[in-house]
Amino acid sequence: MAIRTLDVAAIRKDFPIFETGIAYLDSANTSQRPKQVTGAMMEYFETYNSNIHRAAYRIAEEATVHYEAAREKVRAFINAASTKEIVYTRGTTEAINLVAYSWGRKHIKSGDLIVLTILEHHSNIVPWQILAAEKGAHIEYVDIDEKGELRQDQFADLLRRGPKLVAFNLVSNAMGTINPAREMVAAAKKAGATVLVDGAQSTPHQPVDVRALGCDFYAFSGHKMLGPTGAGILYGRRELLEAMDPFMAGGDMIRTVRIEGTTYHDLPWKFEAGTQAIAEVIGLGAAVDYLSGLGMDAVRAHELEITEYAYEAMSEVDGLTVYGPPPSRRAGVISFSLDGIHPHDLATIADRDQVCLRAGHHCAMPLMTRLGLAATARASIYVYTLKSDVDRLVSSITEAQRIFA
Amino acid sequence: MAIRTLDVAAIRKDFPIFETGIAYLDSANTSQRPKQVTGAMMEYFETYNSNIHRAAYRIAEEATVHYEAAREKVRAFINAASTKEIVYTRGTTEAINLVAYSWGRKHIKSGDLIVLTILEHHSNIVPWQILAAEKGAHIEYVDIDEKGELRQDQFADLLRRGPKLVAFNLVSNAMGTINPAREMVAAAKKAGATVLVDGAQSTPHQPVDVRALGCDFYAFSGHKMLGPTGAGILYGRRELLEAMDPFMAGGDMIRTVRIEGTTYHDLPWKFEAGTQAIAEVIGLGAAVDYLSGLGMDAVRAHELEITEYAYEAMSEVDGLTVYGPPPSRRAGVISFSLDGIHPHDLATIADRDQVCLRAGHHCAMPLMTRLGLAATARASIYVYTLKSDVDRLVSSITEAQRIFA
Amino acid sequence: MPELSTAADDQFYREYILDHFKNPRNYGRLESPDISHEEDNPLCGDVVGMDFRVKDGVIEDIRFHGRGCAISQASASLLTERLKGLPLEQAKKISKDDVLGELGIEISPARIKCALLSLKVLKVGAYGLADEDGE
Amino acid sequence: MPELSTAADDQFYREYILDHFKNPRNYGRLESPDISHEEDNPLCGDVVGMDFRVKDGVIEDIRFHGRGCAISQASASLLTERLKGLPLEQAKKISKDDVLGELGIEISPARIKCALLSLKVLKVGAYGLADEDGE
Ligand SMILES: Cc1ncc(COP(=O)(O)O)c(C=O)c1O
Ligand SMILES: Cc1ncc(COP(=O)(O)O)c(C=O)c1O
Repeated sequence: MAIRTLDVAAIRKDFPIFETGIAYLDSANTSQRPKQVTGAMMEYFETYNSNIHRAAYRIAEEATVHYEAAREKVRAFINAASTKEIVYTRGTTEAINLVAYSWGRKHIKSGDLIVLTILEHHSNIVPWQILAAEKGAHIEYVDIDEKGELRQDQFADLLRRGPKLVAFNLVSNAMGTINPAREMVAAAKKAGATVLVDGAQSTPHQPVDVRALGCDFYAFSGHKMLGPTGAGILYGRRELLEAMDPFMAGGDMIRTVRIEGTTYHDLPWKFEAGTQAIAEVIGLGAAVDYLSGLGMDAVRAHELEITEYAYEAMSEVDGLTVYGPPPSRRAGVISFSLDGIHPHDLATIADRDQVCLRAGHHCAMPLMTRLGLAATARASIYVYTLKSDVDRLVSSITEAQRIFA
Repeated sequence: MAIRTLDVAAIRKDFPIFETGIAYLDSANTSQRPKQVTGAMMEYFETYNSNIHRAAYRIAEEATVHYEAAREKVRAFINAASTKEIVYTRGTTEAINLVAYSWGRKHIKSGDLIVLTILEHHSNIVPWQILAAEKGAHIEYVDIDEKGELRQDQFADLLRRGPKLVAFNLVSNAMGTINPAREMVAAAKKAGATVLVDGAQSTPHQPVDVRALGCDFYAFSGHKMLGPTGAGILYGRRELLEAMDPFMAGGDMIRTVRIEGTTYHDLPWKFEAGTQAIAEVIGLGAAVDYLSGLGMDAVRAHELEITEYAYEAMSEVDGLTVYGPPPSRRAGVISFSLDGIHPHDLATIADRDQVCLRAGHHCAMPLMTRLGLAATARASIYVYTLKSDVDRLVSSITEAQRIFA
Repeated sequence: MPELSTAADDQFYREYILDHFKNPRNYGRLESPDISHEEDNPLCGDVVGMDFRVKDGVIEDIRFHGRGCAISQASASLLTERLKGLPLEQAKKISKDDVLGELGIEISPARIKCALLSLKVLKVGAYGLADEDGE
Repeated sequence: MPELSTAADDQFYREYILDHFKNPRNYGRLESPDISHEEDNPLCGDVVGMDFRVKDGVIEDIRFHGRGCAISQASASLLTERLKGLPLEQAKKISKDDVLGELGIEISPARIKCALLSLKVLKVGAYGLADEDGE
């Protein structure tokens, strides 16, 4: 099957923000959102705004239908077996915390081993640190090699010690490294571990098939994949979710509440307490439609093209160091530093040219410590990124070098 | 100071949904949202869409400024001492669960007493049931009298037993009862209890002053007060919040993350892990502006007028029973039943006339059990409610009685 | 707005549904039934129970009891009419669509559980099939 | 869009800020200082430390060291120039506005912490005032 190519000019027309003239190179942080997404939210607000699941009139049924339709869209998008396995959360962070509380508190015991990697985002570290401290478990981190790729030899060694949980990201937000997730999940499962994959940076940018991946949990955020803020997903294999206690409790996640005690609702609603982010979930559904319409293979192909272009252009800049693997093994994330120029100063200078660049530790302080850096600059791309956005970045870099010469 | 009166005709022009012709009588469930709120969200999406706190370019600073400005608006709206005491959550349910996890897990011990009331929403029952079961604490429920008001004699008795926690709603969503919260908080504090007030139904409908109220925690939802779904508030007194551990962990709530351990951010960000519901928080800020513009005294006065009108009109219907106290001591919520007609059938018939009515247990099953009911019908009102909406309800009721005669 | 099946049509409370609600057929209890089972829908409080007398694999007699909305009770009454005299083997084949079809009205998503409660009583009670997906 | 103070003005990297960054004044360490204190800004990794020699209540000598962005380092260099020879009592009165004013450029909210890091070192180090609200 031939991979379609993205019509980026047409895509950009769907994003009114580009009329402001920005070169937006911070999509790994949060993406922009097309009219189709905000339009779906506005349609809800203006024509069938109401609460779901609880009401007996037409617009509330309509809201419920749209809310649950989005779940089916997400299920299909990541090829989960059932919508019962798709739990709405605020984002990746809440999804991982849900697992840490509801699965972790039950299964992690004193002396247990949790295996993470040095590439993780804080959201896939701190919940486990807290859990480990509470339970007396301990954590080991798989290191990276000089190319910024996980040391599989070390991972294999750690698996031999029989970890209870293995958690890692499919794509690193700080370096863009695409990890060999399928092999890693298979090895971890074989070693008897429960496996959580942080899909915050993979789901927006490449085809994802959770069943092929074989993991137990998979977490991601809507706001990084053209959806609005406030809605994300925890995928969990049904047996595991069934056996877990609820995370939060309140309206909608119960079957019966009595003074004597309470029984819980079926999956997935058991994990959705209180009024949910209804408009945002509907917006996420529209984002999934939008991405499916483009085709995730085409999305990946476009990003690879821009990444290669950027990688090459930046390699030619004197005094510029790019971290991490070559374009073919990285997502559309380029972390770099400039000799003698602090990333914050670079970002400020780029900002003068309306180039939106991230500077900092990218919520990956252990990785920064490992690299001996306090911060890097990071350019990250998406479906709407043009080669000329990269050109603008390069000229901001040149300008910064002129100023700091 | 003379209380302004609401110009309801002008207000309704701000709510495009009313062009559909609905009589929306389910605002206690979720409110409608004015153009000012959705407009603020769209402005974010279309002109400065970006992540907060972490970025070094102009639109991200703008997003941060708006996000934090909403916090100040909320602080002023409920008269909290500091924005450090205003924590963003998804809504009331998450706010209460946050307290149950972060405060409750630390302070509730075996044998402790938790006092709730039979008027509570499931969101203010089930988190405590789970906590009590985990810790070996127990729960007592303050009963209601025949008028649907809390039995203060019984509350006083329970306070004598030295409860660790007292939690109750200022206004009941199921019956509309306005509880004498200030007196109850004072008595509970005097008895040494920590006090949580569920403000989901009070904050949208009357002036609220958390410092005058004197409670330790106060929770509410944006979506019930003209704000979007996905954003709500936990107010907590600073000393208590300072002493609490984080609830969720991840990006943005940390100061430093090291393999050896992690230090947390200052209040309120310690409790805001991961990418927040940025657009929704900005929308909530706009909702607070809108309500402040109307004046909460005027809002209450309007609702009282409509409630009195409805109460009178419905009292004249044969075979109709209204539950709860008279209009002066209730918020704009009327729970009722009709002889021989199930609330669901009534709601379905009302729906044919585009009258949006709630039917069910209103997430207050213990109260329903106490009243010996499986369900009631409920009409609830807000700033945009017209007397003619009430008239339409009454004629739907008459129609239902004709059909079921 | 997408088209939804909706309750907002004039056919909803058709005469014969109201008739089954007001004058339920086979209402009451059987003495020492062969099978007796009750289910409820906690969300709206509907309750339906059925008593069966079975002989040679045939439902010889049946009664239902319960309380709740017109849809749940009329649907139970209609179902008992169909079941009486039916071999259990054939009763097993009654589907959701059969029940909804017999009601002859569009049932909105929120009311589907009401309409199918009696079928659940039959499935779980009469031949122990947990209706695993709820509706 | 509301008006924000913004970094996006041409004055941002003024010559003398760049000069202080590239040729920091009073850079280095003092031997056996009377006061020595270091602070960092974990979010961006900026570090500033200062050594003070104090005699009769006057800052007789001062050195700073550190690493980080131009704003944080230039601001530290500028501050040492002002502090040298100043009575401690007067140093106490130096305010945020003084420091920002001396930089002479509009500092965007995200960079305020960089600009004020050296002031924090002074406050916490030289007279133990925890800058309680951070910023
Ligand atoms: C009194 C009361 N408490 C709590 C809640 C729960 O609020 P939410 O569903 O927004 O979390 C509600 C509303 O449903 C309520 O009315
Ligand atoms: C790899 C990774 N994991 C987790 C997160 C946290 O996602 P969120 O902030 O949406 O919860 C992010 C993004 O910030 C990320 O890049």
